[in-house]
Amino acid sequence: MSLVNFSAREITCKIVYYGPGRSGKTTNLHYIYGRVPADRRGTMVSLATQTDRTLFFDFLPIELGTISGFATRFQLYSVPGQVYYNATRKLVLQGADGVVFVADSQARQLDENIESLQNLQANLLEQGVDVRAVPLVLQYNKQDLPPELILQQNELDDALNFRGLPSVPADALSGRGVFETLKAISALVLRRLSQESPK
Amino acid sequence: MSTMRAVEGWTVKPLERFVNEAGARLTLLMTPAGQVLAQFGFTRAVDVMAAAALGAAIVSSTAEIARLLEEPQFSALNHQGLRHGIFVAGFDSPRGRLLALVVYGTNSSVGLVQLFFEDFVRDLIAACPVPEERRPVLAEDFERELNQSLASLFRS
Amino acid sequence: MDRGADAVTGIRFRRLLDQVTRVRGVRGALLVAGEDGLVVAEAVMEGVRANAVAALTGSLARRMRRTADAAGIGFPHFLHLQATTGAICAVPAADGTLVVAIADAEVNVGLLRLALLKVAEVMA
Amino acid sequence: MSDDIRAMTSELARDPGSLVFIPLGEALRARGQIEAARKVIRAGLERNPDSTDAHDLHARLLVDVGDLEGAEREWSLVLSADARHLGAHKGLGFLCYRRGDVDGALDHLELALSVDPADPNVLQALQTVRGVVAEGGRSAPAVPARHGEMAADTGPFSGVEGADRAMLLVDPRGRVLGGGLRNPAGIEVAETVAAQLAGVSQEAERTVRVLELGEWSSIVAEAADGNMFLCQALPDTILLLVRDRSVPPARMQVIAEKAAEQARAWIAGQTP
Repeated sequence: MSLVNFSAREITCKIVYYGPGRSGKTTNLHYIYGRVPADRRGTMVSLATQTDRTLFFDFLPIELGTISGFATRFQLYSVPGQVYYNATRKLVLQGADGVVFVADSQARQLDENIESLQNLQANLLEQGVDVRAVPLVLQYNKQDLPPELILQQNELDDALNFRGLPSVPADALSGRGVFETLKAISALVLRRLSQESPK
Repeated sequence: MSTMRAVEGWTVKPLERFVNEAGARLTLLMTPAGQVLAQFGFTRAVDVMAAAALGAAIVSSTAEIARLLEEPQFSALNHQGLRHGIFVAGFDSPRGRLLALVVYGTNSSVGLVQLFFEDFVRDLIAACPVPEERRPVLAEDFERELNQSLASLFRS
Repeated sequence: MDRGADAVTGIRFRRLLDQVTRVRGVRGALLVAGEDGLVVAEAVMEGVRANAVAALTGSLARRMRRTADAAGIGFPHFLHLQATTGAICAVPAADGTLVVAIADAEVNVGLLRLALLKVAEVMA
Repeated sequence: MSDDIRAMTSELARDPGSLVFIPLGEALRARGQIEAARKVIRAGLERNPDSTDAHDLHARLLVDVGDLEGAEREWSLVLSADARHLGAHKGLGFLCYRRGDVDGALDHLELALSVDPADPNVLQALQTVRGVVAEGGRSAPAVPARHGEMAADTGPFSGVEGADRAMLLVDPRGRVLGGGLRNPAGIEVAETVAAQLAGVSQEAERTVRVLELGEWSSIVAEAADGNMFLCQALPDTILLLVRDRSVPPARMQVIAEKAAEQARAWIAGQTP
């Protein structure tokens, strides 16, 4: 749940990057960390295994700027993608104001994407949250790979995006689509704050 | 010259009293999702957020261990270092569950922190206002400003 | 975990503390983990907050140790805080524990001191 | 102690380039042999000009002899090599405070605290400076020019046994009001002990308040090499008495009561 301080006019929102293992969630955060001026981002915290895979979460706070007179701050988290880390995924998901689902565009990863999306729904439901009520953006990462290996945006939309959510083709390593994804999720999350009594 | 900062004003007095009595170096009051309500002792806002994220993670992971062990939720945790101790605890309030992360040095002790933490929780519960209905925060036309902010953030 | 051994240790501590509570005017006696300010064992009257006595006395003892160190008079082996309606006495025992007593203001400090030192000696 | 000094001196003689000159200088300074310490440090610095700890010690020795500008140069040099040098920040904080630059003092002390959050001297100094700020006083505070200068004034206790070496009157912020205190080796320790006493008084107040024991009247500590007796001469003024173990605490209480009475009269006389 976003934290709004009316007297200091500040908003803090929690955004979680979700998706299967090695789909590029941490890469999104690293790219943002590298591009955002130092005075507008905090320490990047990574709880990773020896092989650099996310163990618990990666965390990056950024200062978005002033919106409608509110200093707006986003806390970006990424969860571990591997199936067996579901317990920690659930913990990181607690209180999320928005979710970016980072899908791996490779055709052979389609089942993992679907499984992870279902896992997102299940974990939210377990916390009493309907996935339809949470701002969600899909990012189709690794679109830079050879066309014969990947699915195109329309194909991925058909397979994963039956609710017509915003979706962004991306190549997080080079940064393509990272900004658009953040922009899309920011707009969705903040739009809720501009509407009446969101629950 | 105060290093105290509260997002929600009702937390200030209880927090002031607690840090004075317990001799805490740093204290963070936050939600289980890691959103900070008040802090004392941190000099950079960003370090606060990293500490809050990690503090919330400690609490939620031990809660999960408790669940696996079929134990009731742990009420507090203490890590004792050579020069600093870290005390993390959760409690229920009219605002829902809240967490506190306390860092103390050699001029305090886990006993003192625990002792005054009980008072801190009592003071907070007494001071906590009944949560209001959430109301719209941002103007309808916030998106132009959002685009500008994001553009300047990415220098694009 | 050997619960039987724990119980025996608990009884032993309790017996030791009883030697202190026998002194007239003593409201409670405790073994305190000095650095942490936590109760290890206690024998206190109703209404005495053992955790508060432990935390506060542990802290005061640490502070007095630093002061004595700064003054160059070595490690304190007896501490006595006198207040208008009560008194606290503490003696360090083995392994950083403190034997602590909380008492009425008029307690015989000489007797209490001896009782505390005796318990500390047995523990060592 | 002298054995240590002897051992370090011979080690330095064997290896003149050794860094043992720093602990040797510290040991000599602790014994009050300031000139000998300066000599050792100057010689050591010629061979080890990059040692920040040696420059830090040199700066403290310069403060000891009243060369504050020289000390400031030394500590600035240390910071240019190591921006997070604890000793240099403590030293410069002290110098800023002396000349009334409270903001500068706060900057250095807070940086010092970030290097070692557990340093009791830094904590005490910060408390003192913040106290000055809270009182709105940004002008030059009254601080002793040198260690022990204030403590040499035995005003409140004239005529009381041990007034200049075993008795202290301290304000709630840990500043010496009168008396003097030397450790068994004869070294002046008034200011260090006074800084600790402010904390003791706060501890005692907190203890009696939480445990509902009324007002605290005295604290006795019996230690291996002496006894300590502490009481409140006035509501906000602590009196400390230190005696060797032959003086029982009960007798110390009698002496303290007499001294407290004199201190009260002395303080009343100081108030315009």
